[in-house]
Amino acid sequence: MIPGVSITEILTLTSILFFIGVYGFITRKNLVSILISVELILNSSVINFVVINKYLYPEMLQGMVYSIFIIAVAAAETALAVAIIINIYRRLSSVEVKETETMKY
Amino acid sequence: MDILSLFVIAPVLVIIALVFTKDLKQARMISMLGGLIQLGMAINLMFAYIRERAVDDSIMLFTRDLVWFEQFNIHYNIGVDGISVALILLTSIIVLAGVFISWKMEDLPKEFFISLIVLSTGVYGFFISIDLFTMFVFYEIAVIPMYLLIGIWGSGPKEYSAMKLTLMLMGASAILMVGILGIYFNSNADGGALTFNILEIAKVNIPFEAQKLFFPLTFIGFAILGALFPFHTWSPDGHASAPTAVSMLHAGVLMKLGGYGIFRVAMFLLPEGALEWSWFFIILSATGVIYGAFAALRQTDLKYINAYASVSHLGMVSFALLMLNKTAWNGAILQSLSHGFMTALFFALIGMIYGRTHTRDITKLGGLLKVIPFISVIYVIAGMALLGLPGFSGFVAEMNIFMGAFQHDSMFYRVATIISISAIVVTAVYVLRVVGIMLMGPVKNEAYTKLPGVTWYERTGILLLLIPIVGIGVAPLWISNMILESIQPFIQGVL
Amino acid sequence: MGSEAIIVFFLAGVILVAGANFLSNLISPKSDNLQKREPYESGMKTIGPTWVQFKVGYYLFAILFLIFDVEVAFLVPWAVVFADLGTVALVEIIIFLFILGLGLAYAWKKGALKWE
Amino acid sequence: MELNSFLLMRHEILLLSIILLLIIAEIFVPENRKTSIMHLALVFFGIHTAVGFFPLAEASLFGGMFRSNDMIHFFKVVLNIGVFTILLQSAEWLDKNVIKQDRGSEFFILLFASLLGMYFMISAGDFLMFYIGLELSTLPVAALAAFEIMKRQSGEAAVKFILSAALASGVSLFGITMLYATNGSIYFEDVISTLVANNLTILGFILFFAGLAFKISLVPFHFWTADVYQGSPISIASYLSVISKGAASFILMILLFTVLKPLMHIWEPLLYILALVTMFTGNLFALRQQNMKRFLAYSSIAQAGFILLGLMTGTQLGTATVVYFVTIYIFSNLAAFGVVQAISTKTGKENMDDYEGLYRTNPKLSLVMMLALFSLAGIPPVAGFFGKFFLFTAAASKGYYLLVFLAVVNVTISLYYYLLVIRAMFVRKGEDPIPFFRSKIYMKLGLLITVLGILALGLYSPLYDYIYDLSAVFN
Amino acid sequence: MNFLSINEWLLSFMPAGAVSIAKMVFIALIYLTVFAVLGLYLVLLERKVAAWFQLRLGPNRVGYKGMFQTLADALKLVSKELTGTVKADKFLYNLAPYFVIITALMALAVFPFTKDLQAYDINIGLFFLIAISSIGVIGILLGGWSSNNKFALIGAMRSGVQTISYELSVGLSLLTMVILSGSLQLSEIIEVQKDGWLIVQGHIPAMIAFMIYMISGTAETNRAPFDMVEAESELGAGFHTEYSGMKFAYFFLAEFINMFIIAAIATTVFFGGWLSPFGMTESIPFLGLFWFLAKTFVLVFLMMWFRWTFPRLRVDQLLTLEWKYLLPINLVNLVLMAVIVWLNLTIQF
Repeated sequence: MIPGVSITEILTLTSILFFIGVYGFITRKNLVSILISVELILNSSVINFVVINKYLYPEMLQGMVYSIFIIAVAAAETALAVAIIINIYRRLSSVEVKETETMKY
Repeated sequence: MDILSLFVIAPVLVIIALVFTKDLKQARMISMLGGLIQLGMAINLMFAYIRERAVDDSIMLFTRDLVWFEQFNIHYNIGVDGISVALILLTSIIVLAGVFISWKMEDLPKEFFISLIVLSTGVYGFFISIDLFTMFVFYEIAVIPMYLLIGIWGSGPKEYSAMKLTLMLMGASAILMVGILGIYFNSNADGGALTFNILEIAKVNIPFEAQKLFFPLTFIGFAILGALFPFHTWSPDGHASAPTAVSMLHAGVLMKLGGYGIFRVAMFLLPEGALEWSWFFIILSATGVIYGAFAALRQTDLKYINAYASVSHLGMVSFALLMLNKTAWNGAILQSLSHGFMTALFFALIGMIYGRTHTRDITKLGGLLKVIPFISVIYVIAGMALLGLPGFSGFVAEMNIFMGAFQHDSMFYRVATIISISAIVVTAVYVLRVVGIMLMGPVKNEAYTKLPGVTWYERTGILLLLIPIVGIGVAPLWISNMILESIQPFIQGVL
Repeated sequence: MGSEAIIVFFLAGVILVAGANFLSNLISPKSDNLQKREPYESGMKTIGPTWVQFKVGYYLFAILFLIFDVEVAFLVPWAVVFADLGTVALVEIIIFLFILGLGLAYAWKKGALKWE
Repeated sequence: MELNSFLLMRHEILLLSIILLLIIAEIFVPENRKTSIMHLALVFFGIHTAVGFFPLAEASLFGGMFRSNDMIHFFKVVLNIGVFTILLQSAEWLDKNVIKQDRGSEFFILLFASLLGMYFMISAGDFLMFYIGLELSTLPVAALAAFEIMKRQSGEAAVKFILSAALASGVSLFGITMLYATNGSIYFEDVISTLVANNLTILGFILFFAGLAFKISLVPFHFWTADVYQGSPISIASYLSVISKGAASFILMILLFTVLKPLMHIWEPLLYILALVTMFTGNLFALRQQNMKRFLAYSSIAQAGFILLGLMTGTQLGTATVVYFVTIYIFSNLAAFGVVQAISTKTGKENMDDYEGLYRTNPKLSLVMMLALFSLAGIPPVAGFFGKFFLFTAAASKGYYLLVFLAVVNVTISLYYYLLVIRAMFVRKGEDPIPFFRSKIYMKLGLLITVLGILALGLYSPLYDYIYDLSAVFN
Repeated sequence: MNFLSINEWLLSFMPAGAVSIAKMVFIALIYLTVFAVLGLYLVLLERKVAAWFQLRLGPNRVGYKGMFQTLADALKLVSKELTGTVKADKFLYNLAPYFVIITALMALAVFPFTKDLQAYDINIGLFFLIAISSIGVIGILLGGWSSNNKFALIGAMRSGVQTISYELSVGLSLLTMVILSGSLQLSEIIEVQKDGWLIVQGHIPAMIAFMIYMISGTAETNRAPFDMVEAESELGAGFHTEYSGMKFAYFFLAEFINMFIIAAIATTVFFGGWLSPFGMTESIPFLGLFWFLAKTFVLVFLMMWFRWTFPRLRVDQLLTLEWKYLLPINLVNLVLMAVIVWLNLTIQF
């Protein structure tokens, strides 16, 4: 618990982080940027879990445990996504979204 | 083994046998055997029914009740009354005739006969069901082979027609399904369990609000199949594109499902709704009757003429049903039967003419009486029946309908009746027009002078259809009595 | 001193670098010469783009690292409390490490660890 | 903890052992014997499926994190059969393309890992297990979608899938944090007792719902579906459309009917709207598809809309009908994908035009396809009709007649495009029809299973009654 | 060191808020000065050690035996011109030094140099150290990439792959010891060692862990023999090719501080930190500091020893060493340690 910082402030921060992530996901044109946006979303959830646990329900560690698992999953997700993006880059020499639009409707 | 389930099992066995056939010869032999067996079964059923009816006065006879989906209280519940028996007989005759007419089906014969028999299975099942769910199942089973039958073996814009027909009929079943579910969920209005059983539901006083809501759905759902006026457009296209046997089966049997369903489900289960809505549907039906007749007048394609005639005649069926009295209902059922035989006969004849001349355009034909006298003569007879000359089945039916309709003494009913009756005149005009142009006069095309004669299987098919027409016309009472008896419980429910 | 120490040291680092940069800017000589600002390539002019494409192998190891490092993150809490948990924890971690090791062996077999 | 209780996780442990065995096999089997791994995997999984039929006790493990009951067990068996069928259907493709590149065992490992994720997801007793299961079931599929690395579309499909999956799960996770904030626990048992509707929980629920909506590809989250199906290998497309969607619907149903029941006044109208939008969008987009995979993708979106009809009831009837429908849907769609797979493996053709005249050259395949499509469309007497009818009954039981009506209108629309395929196969003769070919025994077996499923599930009513009895658990 | 008295003294003439700020500034200044000087003298030490190994004198002109040599070098670096390439990504180019310096300093914050001389006794100390040390690599990657120079880029990538690879082993070998200590808090880890240093308590697995730790620690700081990052024969100066003057000095300084940190961690975790081997630590205040520094410098010397003993590895050898040897051994070692703790086979006095 950080003295002088209330839960509201942290939750506001995470909400902002979350929406930056969503905004980035929608507006970014580069696959890697999109991936980073997704990571922002996941991290906002991680912070949320930790903070909620620490401030509201300190008697159990559920939020903490959850956050570790989120980190693990996020890592796996990133690893896979990066691998796929590299594969695309090697074939197309580009990681722009517009290059990956051969299929429509 | 109960004799009703046989009507479902026998066709399935025939289908299984057909799967193993190699060529046209085997396929048609098996189909013919199957058709004959079914005809035999139908006749047997009729006599058995008459015998049984003498000792048993419950609404449905030969009932059999097997639980199917216990949770929904869905049963495989079958039984027949006089109306069903008559219609089953109609079906079996037309199916057999259809097999004969399709004797020379070259392209994918096995599949053709399988589809045809699947269709007939659906129809039989529909007529013997007294459970709404099974009824609905068989309804759809009957509709869907039409797509393949028209699509594969049809002619002209067959893909379009097949699609239109299937979609409109499935759309109808969509509406119908909502209606059925509505009935189902109101079937516990008196505190009992939910049920699909028609006889059970009929005992329940379904709330008026529900009746008002679900009657039109049920009615339209069935009426589309019966080519009710604004929803009839699938029918002419479908008939025109279908191969002969399919047109016969379709116009002769499948469209009867509509009338039967209106009678058995919409009217019987939702009588108050029927009273509430009858004015609206009477207008539609009357319009259909007169519209069909006039449309037939303008067509030059033989099949279209007949198709619009069907619209007109089936309009009369729903019109009669909406009159809500015994005489009219009797007429409606008789009209269904008679129209079934007549229109099947017509389509058979048209198929033969087309098979020989390769055109259905009456303006290109002429003087056929000289070249193919047998077909032409039968055509004239069928035409006479169609316009309701005494001595043929059409007369009996229409007589009953208009007698019944005139029993209502309000202005509205009178006007509607008169409009509908006037269609008979138009009918006469278009029948005679066709006869005049196509059969009489000089032979227009040199190529038509030497046309092949009628083969034995064609003769058999035609005779199969002609006999009942004359039979009902000459001696209507025995069948009429059978129907009237069966109508009795229904009319009590409605009024 | 509590958690603010982290912030203090962070700021100290910033000040150190910024301050030294500032100092250096004050006293260092300045001369503008375009050639001096060319990328260094052993004295020759650079050939082609200088942001070259590098081997994909680097990514492969990055991905491998990512996976294993996260597994280590799971081991940390386990290691701390292991002494109190006893047999079950031992069995479970052996299973965990077995699967992890199997993954490593698989990567090895598949040639992911080969630098070519 | 007793070792006995681990038997509750029999499915999971067995499957995990198979995965590990395959990895070990992959490490030690020499290069030229790799085909045997495929047979090994098939046999193992077949045994696993068979073992699944033995009944399982009803209890929970790890303080409620993992739970199992007959319904969950039943659904796992269904998933097993589905995956087994997919494996059978894809055996030929694997043999032809994948094993040569020495990636055969990867296919199985990833697929099984994903299935393992599904197990955990549907057995979840808390949000953590649920989340892990969800991710474990999603991530390997992304790798599988990129499996044909030489095809450009495969990579595109994978990247689209993983990015949108990540977004969905992230959003869902954010929703879970809100539910956690209000309830103080991630265990379903605790949440059930404490959940009340307020602004935070409602927002949390809606965000949470998004994640599953993505997996079921409900409409605002369906954009990935068609592209991913088209780009991925067919077996993966069918896995996504069948197993993945089925499991997600199942867990969504469990969650809605138990944990989130207090929010029913929120999710009921929500599902109402989503069902409509999903059905119409799926159907209308399906109308214009030429590629069979895209076509089936949109059709599966539409089917998801139908599933919602049952989901929104929140009754035992709803549970039973949803499970029943999903089971039928699994078999029907597998049959359709199986035929596409068979044809594509032999000829590489995937377009609807290519199917013209198929009946005249390959009657059996086209009959299977017809059955599958009829089942999807809901034509009696095949199972799909019963599934749909009962779903509609469930919806009508709550008085949603208008919804049912619109749904049935959708059935009609869907029938149109299903008939387009049937038209191509049966009605048209085609200028260059696919020549006659024989499929391998695995493929035949795979199709046979689906056909049996399609026919038996509908006509043989005790199956439905069985499901209905099981579904009492969730209400 | 006890902060209490200083606290009272400061409170006598300024408000409470200012006191804490002043205290922080004070502490930071001390650390900065000490470690800047320490860094300079480590450089000198390195050169002297190199000279000894090569039987030469090393720096001996500036001051007594060259005592002020590196100071002079530092002054030279400060007064050098700061150049940068034209096409460099200016922002990242300037940002990179901050990363390396800040992470090095932040890592120092958690060490217990003696019983009370610890800026922040964080309860996840070891974890914090591992985490912070992995941020440093970002600075290197940024510097290498933003320079817009082929050598720098490749150097940075090599550094990246090397650092992250060996970080695994660093983390795992430390974790092995955590099983023994049962805590991540550095002060507690030292407390545990009152019954004997962990390397003794854990005997065989601890030895293995220590060896792995020293190898991978050396590699993580990119020092020889793992210094192909700056393999001058192929890559110029590696990732800092384009850095000159003061900006280069940061990397240089950071490298030596990192070396110190690696040695300090080893001291804390394996060799009892500030605990005296003879058990007199409590009585004399600054004896702990002496012992800590003494142990640390021995280890620093060890790392310098490596540099002049082993030839440089190729990149593939380097990765092979980590992934195919150290990592599997480490995993097995972890289990071994767990078994030893489970069976209570630890040696305690």
